[in-house]
Amino acid sequence: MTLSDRDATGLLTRPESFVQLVDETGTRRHDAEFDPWVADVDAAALGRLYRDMVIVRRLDAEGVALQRQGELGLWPPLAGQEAAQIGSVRALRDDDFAFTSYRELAVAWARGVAAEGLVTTWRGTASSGWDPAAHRVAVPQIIIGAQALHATGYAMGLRWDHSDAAAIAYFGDGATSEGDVNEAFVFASSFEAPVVFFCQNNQWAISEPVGLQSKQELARRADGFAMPGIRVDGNDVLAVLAVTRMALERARRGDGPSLIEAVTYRMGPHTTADDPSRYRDDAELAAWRERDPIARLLALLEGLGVDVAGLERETAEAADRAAAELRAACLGLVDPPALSVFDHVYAEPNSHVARQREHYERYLALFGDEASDQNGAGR
Amino acid sequence: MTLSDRDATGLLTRPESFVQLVDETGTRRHDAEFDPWVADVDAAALGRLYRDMVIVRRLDAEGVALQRQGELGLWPPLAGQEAAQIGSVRALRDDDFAFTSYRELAVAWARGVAAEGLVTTWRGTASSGWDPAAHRVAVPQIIIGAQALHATGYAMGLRWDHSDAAAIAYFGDGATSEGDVNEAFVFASSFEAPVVFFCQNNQWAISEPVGLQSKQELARRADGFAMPGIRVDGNDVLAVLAVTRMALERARRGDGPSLIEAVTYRMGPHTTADDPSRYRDDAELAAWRERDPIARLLALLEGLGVDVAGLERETAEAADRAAAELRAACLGLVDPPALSVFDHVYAEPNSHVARQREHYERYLALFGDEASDQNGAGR
Amino acid sequence: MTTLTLGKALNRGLRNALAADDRVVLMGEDIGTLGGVFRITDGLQAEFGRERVVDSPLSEAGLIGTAVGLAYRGFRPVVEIQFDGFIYPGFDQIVAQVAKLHYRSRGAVKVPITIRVPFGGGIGAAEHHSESPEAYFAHTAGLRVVVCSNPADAHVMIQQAIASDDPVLFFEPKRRYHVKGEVDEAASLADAKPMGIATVVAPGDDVTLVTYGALVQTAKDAAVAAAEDGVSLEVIDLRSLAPVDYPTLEASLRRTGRLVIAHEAGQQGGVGAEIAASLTERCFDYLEHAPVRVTGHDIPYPPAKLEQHHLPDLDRILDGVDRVLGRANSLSGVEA
Amino acid sequence: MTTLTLGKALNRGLRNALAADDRVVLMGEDIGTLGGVFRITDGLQAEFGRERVVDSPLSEAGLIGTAVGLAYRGFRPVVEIQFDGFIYPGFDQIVAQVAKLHYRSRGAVKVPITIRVPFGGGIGAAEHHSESPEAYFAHTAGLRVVVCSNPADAHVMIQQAIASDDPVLFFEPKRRYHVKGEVDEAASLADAKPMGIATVVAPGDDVTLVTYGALVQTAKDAAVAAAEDGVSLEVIDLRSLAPVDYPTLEASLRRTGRLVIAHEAGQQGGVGAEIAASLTERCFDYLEHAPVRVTGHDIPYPPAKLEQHHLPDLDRILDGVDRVLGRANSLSGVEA
Ligand SMILES: Cc1ncc(C[n+]2csc(CCOP(=O)(O)OP(=O)(O)O)c2C)c(N)n1
Ligand SMILES: Cc1ncc(C[n+]2csc(CCOP(=O)(O)OP(=O)(O)O)c2C)c(N)n1
Ligand SMILES: [Mg+2]
Ligand SMILES: [Mg+2]
Repeated sequence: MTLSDRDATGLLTRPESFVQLVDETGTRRHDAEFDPWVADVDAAALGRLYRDMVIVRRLDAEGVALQRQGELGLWPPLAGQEAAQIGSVRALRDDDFAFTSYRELAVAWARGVAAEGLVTTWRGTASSGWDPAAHRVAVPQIIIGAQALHATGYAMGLRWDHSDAAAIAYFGDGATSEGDVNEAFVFASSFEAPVVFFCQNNQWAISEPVGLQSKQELARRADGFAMPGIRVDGNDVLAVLAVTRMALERARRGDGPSLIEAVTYRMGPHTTADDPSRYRDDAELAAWRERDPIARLLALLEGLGVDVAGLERETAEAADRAAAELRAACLGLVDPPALSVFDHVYAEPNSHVARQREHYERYLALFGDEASDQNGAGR
Repeated sequence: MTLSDRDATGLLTRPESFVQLVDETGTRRHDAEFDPWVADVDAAALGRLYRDMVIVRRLDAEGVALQRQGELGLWPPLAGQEAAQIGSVRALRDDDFAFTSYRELAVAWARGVAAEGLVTTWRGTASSGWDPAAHRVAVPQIIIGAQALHATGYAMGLRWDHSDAAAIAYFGDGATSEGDVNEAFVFASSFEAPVVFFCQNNQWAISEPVGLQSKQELARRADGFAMPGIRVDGNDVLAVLAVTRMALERARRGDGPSLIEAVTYRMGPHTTADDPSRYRDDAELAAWRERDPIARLLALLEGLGVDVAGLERETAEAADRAAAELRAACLGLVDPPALSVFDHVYAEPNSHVARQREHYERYLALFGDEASDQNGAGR
Repeated sequence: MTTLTLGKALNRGLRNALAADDRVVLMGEDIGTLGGVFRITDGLQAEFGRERVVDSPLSEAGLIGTAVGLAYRGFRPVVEIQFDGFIYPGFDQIVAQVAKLHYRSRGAVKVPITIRVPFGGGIGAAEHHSESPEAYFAHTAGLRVVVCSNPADAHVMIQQAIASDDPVLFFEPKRRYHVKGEVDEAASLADAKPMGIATVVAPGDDVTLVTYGALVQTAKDAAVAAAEDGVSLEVIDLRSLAPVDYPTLEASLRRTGRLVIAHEAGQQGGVGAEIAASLTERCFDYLEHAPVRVTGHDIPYPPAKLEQHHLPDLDRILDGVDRVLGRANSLSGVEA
Repeated sequence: MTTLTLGKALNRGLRNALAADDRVVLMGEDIGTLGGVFRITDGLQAEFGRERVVDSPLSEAGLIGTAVGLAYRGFRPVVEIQFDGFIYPGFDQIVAQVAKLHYRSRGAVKVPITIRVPFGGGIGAAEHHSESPEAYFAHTAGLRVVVCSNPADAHVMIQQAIASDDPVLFFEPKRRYHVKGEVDEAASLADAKPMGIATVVAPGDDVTLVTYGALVQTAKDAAVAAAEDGVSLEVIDLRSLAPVDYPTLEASLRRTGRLVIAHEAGQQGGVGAEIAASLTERCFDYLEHAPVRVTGHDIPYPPAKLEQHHLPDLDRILDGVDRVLGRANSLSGVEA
């Protein structure tokens, strides 16, 4: 694999081609176009973004630990992508709706999903952790790219409802190769759907470098679908906030979809089942550590005269509390009753499921008491 | 439907944004970039292109007539798209391979497919009319866009074989909305496959105007996939020849895929089963008649001092002969034997098919002699 | 009562559904201005507007995937797949999303999507235009699969499918779009027979003949022909393929002891296999003969000139009846 | 003889196929540098290069569609689908193209494509990672469908599938990738048992127990358990689901008169339905009891903590045996 394959988007060589408001050293870079979008973001607000990122990083680490300890079946770490996720989710209004993949822990958390809901799927007690309507976050998607169409359909509905809310679809660099994502671009563009396509280009799709998916910057994919495509430093939370706000505003105005490519990096393995040492080297990881989204924001805050030592301490405590809560929620999850396996296959009564359920109930009864509290939560 | 929906690609308002070497009046427009690609095309060669187009138009009309007379089940007319198809197919080398949709009569004809092969599918005697290997034209594709991936795979194979042949994929404007076509762009770009994507934007996908599929010129779709995208006057056979040669040459050089958008018009119905008066008006058709690809070439030839009256007469005779041949071949097609329904389901012997075949043979035997010559051509 | 074609009955049913609930939206290729290639949605865009009857870009995954998003937003999308053979690009969205979302979300997200599929052969069409893909969906937990066979059912069942909170694959026997029948347009939906219940369309005592879609008429013709021959066929129109109305089938089979199942789809793993297996399980002691299946062959749909050698027709169904009765038939003398 | 895991046996089989025919190419997501998420292709890219073992962009339709184009060019592509639940985006290319091209081209275009699918549950995975989609393909004319269950078969069958001029869906029981067995790596392919033939893996007289994939081991365990109970099970590993080796099954069933079929996939329209129906047709007079199916429920694959309540296991298979023997069982006292 040559360098150009690995880095076809040219990130390392052309940092200037993306929106950046805070550089790697934590220095604020002024930008006439994007500064206005974050004019309200003062030191206190930056502090809150910092806090968000630290907490989700800590939650993520706890998820990894829980998996390593056998308490979770799997965990897909977000480490490295905190700014991309927090910057974008914090740009949303409460009535906007997010459609995510499996990696957007920060999105679910920021939308108020309880600790328990963040782990159920990975503990295997349920295939979803929350009510989508309550948090305006869809059930996370494992089929790569499928949610881009769901977000688009939802946004078409918003438009037909004359709502000024928007939808946002999160997906990865790998997902841009799936037909579904490209079809989502087509539908969104045709129907001027108020949807923001938020692509976290974390450089890898499991073992495949982004250069295998595209020899072109992913943001440029938008042009051919008559959408604006914006490339942003995904490790700069302020820049991500700015571009996402801009794209959302465009959606609310009725001007249709946008594509954001947040250039970031997955610092950990694809999931806890993955071994990245098989396909990428330490030097790459080290280079990206230099661009750490959290360290950079802390440096900015320090430059603004904030008491960063105090902030760090206080935030670390909050993060530890959140992690402890996550652990407690995880360990407190009870296995679902056997017969709940038949719950919710259909919304309406179904003779076939009812019969299989009844049969299985009789079968369990053969084993006596074991089966006693095996009833599910209803149909 | 507003005008901008119907004509989102802006053709009527921005003719200058595409490659044109012969304008609507038959005047040669010089173009420093593209002229060299057709420097060898003298009056005699132009005459041959004219002849090709007249013959395929005549064949097409005969197909429509045969359908109207109940001899064919269906016919998808190409009228209006002769320059797009002839210009591109005549750019191919013999060892290039074409993957078409259902509408590319001219491609099959130009690659030497016999009259019979052009009608079998529409008469319903077989699902294909020729041996793809013999003509280097794949079995025409009905599933919209699927062939774009086949062409790409074939081209990947060409590259792995170190061949300097190329593949060409024909599809319509509507097809650009299918996932398959976009995925073909991804694969072709990633593997630098020697494939030319030839999109005939004939303004309509059945009743749907191109503006419903895309608010952007289709050629621009290429940019996001790191391919050149060229928009050409699809009714200018010389321009089509030039851009296709250029794209093929690029493919042969190992520089990878290109996308050509040939802006043209389907003058007839989608198929003989369609009634375009339900969705488009006469004025539009009339405007496009002004851009007729054949009339324009004849005017150019006249300008070059060619004896066009003689050419017309001679060509018309050739076309009539071809049409008569088509008709004779069509009427001469015999219905396949009943048991051939089981032929070629598998390449290797298959116990299940053998059993069903045997059973059906016995069943037919119940009816006596009728079933006598019902044997298929072998497994 | 009005006399309507099956196609027109669907049109009126869709119109009622659009009028009854403003969350109902129709989506598909060419369904708006053109009214669909079969004109099933004729006039509906003009009446309900471009945001209720939506011409979509040419993409089946796109159609189904955006319908899922619309369901999240509380809509009841009705998607038209132009022809049976074009449903496969949408297969992933149907099987991995539409079918599973209610389960996956523990009931939080309802998926009241109706997917209309003109299906089946016998119209002399080109490839991919005559398929019978229903078994794929009947094998997919989370989907309901129904098939209408006549104008009256079409009119009611399409409204029931749209009103259902479950996703429904709604198969329409395209070669019978033009066949007329009586439809009671004024009848209330509330009183209508549920779409999950089968109909005994011709009573009989000797053989239970089960089918659905276009073959229901052929089966009725077979009953007439068999009667002349002294054999009494009970013809059952399944209507629902998932779930199957076994009580109705069992009641018949326990009387007749002989079962013939007919469908256009191939035999291997077709809907007939499930019904034969299930009814054998449920009625083994009543069976006088193994259930007989009369189906399309296990071949890709053949070119038009051969389709009469693929599709079950009157004679092939009667041969099946002969087989299940142990009378002289195409397999006589062959080891079963 | 070498002792290999099932996964490693596949790896060696693939290696042989690559070495034997330079038109064989492996394609898939993460199969190159990483060697596949299950490491089945481990080391093969290093050995055969990036044009023989190809990491593809993330698109299943793309993978299968380009494989069709490669088949046109005379290649023999072997496509890895990363997990069962990810095959559906490629469904259209499989069903409408791969399955039909040989027929459509009247034999002019061979489609020797092998599609490898790690399948089945029991590994505690997240959604879409434990599916059993084999019935969809067994219902699709033009495809062959095979399933390996042990290292020796895996080694031979993958080579046979690749050598076949027909498209083959090759299912690999992922939860048995790590199970070891003896493999004769030196054995010639020419002498090997054809992949279309089933194997009697445990002889017996009372009940014929048919299954495939991961459940073959469970069925063998059931035979041992039943034997302790005085019941003799004949266990048959189907190996091929399309076509099914009926002669082997019939020979067994005519002796035992009792059939149990087990699979992880749901019951409705599963492979078991076809086998039950076909064997009832072929062996009706020999049957002492209706064939019994022991299958996954007709539900979307449940979350990991519930999968033991979905998958057939030893006890559920033994309950099925009790049912077919008319002994006390889970349905005793219930109207069948
Ligand atoms: C349709 C489908 N194919 C394959 C997979 C297996 N898979 C899971 S994650 C992944 C890589 C995704 O990469 P990307 O889109 O960049 O997202 P990231 O994991 O980097 O966040 C793959 C191939 C899947 N989940 N769905
Ligand atoms: C997957 C699929 N969906 C739908 C159709 C039905 N259909 C046949 S032609 C057509 C329009 C195609 O338009 P375009 O791609 O512009 O090609 P044109 O017919 O104009 O040449 C449609 C929708 C199909 N053949 N395949
Ligand atoms: Mg990624
Ligand atoms: Mg078109």
